[in-house]
Amino acid sequence: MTSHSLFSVRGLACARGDRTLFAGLSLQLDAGEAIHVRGPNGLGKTTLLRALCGLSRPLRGDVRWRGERTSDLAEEFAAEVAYVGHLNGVQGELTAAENLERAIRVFARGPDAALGVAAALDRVGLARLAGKPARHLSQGQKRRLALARLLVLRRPLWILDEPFTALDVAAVASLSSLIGEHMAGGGLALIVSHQAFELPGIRDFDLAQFCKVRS
Amino acid sequence: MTFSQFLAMGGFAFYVWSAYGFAAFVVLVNTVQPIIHSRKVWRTLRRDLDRAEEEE
Amino acid sequence: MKGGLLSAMAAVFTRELLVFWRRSTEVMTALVFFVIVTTLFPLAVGPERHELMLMAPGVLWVAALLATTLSLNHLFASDYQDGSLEQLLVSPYPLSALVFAKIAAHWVLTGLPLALLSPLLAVQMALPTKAIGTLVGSLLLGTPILSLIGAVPAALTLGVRGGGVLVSLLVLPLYTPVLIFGAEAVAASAGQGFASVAHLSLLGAFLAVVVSFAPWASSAALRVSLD
Amino acid sequence: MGEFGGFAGVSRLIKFIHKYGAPKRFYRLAGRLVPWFAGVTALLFVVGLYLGLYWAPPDYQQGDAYRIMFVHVPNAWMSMMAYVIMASFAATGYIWNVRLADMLAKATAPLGASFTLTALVTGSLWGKPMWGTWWVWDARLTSELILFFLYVGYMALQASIDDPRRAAHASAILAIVGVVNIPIIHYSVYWWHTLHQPASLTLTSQPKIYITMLIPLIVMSFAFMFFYFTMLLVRVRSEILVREQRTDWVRKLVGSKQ
Repeated sequence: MTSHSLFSVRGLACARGDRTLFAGLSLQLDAGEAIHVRGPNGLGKTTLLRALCGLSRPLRGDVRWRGERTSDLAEEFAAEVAYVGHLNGVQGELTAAENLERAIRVFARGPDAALGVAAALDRVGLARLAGKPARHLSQGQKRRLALARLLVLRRPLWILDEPFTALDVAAVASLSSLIGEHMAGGGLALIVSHQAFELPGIRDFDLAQFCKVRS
Repeated sequence: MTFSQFLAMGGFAFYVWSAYGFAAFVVLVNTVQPIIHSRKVWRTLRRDLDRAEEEE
Repeated sequence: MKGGLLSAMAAVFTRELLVFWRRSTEVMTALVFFVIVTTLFPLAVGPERHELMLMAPGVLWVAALLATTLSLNHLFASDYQDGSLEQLLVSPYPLSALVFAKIAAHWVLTGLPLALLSPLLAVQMALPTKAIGTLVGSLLLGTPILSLIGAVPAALTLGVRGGGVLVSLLVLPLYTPVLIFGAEAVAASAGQGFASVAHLSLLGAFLAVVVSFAPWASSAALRVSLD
Repeated sequence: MGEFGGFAGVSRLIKFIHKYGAPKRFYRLAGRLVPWFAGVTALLFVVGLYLGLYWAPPDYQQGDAYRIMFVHVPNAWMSMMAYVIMASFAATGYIWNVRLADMLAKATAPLGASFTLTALVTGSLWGKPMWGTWWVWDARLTSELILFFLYVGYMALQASIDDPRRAAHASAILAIVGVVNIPIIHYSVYWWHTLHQPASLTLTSQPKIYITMLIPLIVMSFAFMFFYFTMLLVRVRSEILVREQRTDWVRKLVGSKQ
């Protein structure tokens, strides 16, 4: 048996409807590493990320975390993954702080939360808006609140789909450093982003190589 | 048992024949409609194929 | 602060109530609908108490059933739009447990108020007072079934065009047993005072079946809808 | 009743699907089977109609009106059996991700709905001479009506979702929930019926079945069953072409038939 890296994918194939998007996809990720998934729109980058975190069912393929299939691990794997998709997952009626408190109580499992609510809000620059209902926040602020969720939950594997959308330049820089710290601390990250960002040590992954023209 | 007696169905002609008629109608529709649909499918597939070949 | 399944479910439950309370207009629509629909019947049929009394169990139950159907969209629709539903699917806790907490919260906000409000409308519909207790009892037992069964079509039609009407088309055939047992229970106790225990126990049995089945089915439906 | 027999029969059907699982092989197999099934269906119908309308003697109580039974009862049975088969196909497609099973479930729905509609119309046509009203809130007709709504709901959900895979799996869950509820609906309607019309003659107490009536009934039942399988294969073949249109074998097939 090849020595399994922490997060390994082999022979993954995904479809949208009856159209196979990509097949035979393999990638390896170890502690402290990050991958930037590249490729033009419509290739299936989002479908790939959703399949990896268990949100969508792949056609076939083998996704392993710590050597075990994620489909068998189910909840154990979910306790180690944090997913930020196109939608922020922020409830408009709740205030910024309440949203994070809810995230902790509903999603925290195992060791205590990495960072307190106030500290997390401060880190993403939302300290002043803690008591404001989320629906009054701007798109960029909501995005930052979604990313603050990454800080309050202790999750080794980050799967981020366009995390920088609607963020200003300063926020992009601070988020990049945040991911850097996460990697330095032994965390892993899979990122899809059309916006430029620098992150030392991040590997590029071109999805197009797995997209045959005709299934 | 003359033919007309047969048709009369002991006075229940209307009910018996409309019941059998409706059942026959449903059988007919369920036979014809899928055949028309499959011809339509063939036409659209051929049209898409021709269009695909033009693009290549 | 170690998170456990129960605290996660409690969190979903309380947050759901909090969110609905701040958007209380949606909660009220189901109740107001219940009142309006019930009030229409005396206008349509005439105020004779004898006639109203005969129809009262059926009218009250159909109105409660339609009010619940109307409010089924509140279960998942807003969480689907803002993405918090997607996060539930990635949570480390069994989805059916979290969905059960959401359905329970939905019941507290629609089914329970309907049951508590029904005596007022029973008086309006000239229902004999001896049957009002059974009415509230049957609604308390029946409306959770409506919320539980309704969660499956509500999940299946997320993001589907014409979803609202489609939910009622999918759910009403499944509601027929609840309607039969519920309305019959009230009619029995309103009539010659038959013991409506049989009807209520059947309702309870049906609730038990549905509690064990519906959370799994609606979480499977959510996974399909968000695939 | 039909449900439990249906489950045993259907599991054999599912093993059959696994053997011919690949849509391509099933497409060719179905193509060969359709003419045979059609022939048997036609033969059974002719024999059945002759036996039912001409050969069987009139009933001493209902006269010739009872002959409607030879159309009503087979359709009622088929409507129930088709739903169980549809739910089994749908469950197979959903749980083991067998695309062919999804297609078979989708192809079954309109046929099942047609059987239910025929059962309803012929039921009321039979009820009119017997009780003078077109619609009798009889237990069987009422649960048949609710079954019709379940079929309409299934088809409506299937039609309102664009992505064929999600449409198949979403309607599969609805069909599974439906098939679990059918016995509950069935018995609650019967229970409701006994509450309101304990004594009156109902459609369920049809005339005592003599051998002369049983034979046409059996023949007509098999006729409608073969009709179902024939049209199922026809429908599923075009469904296969639609859903497999991007595969090479369909392109070759379509290309060759210029």
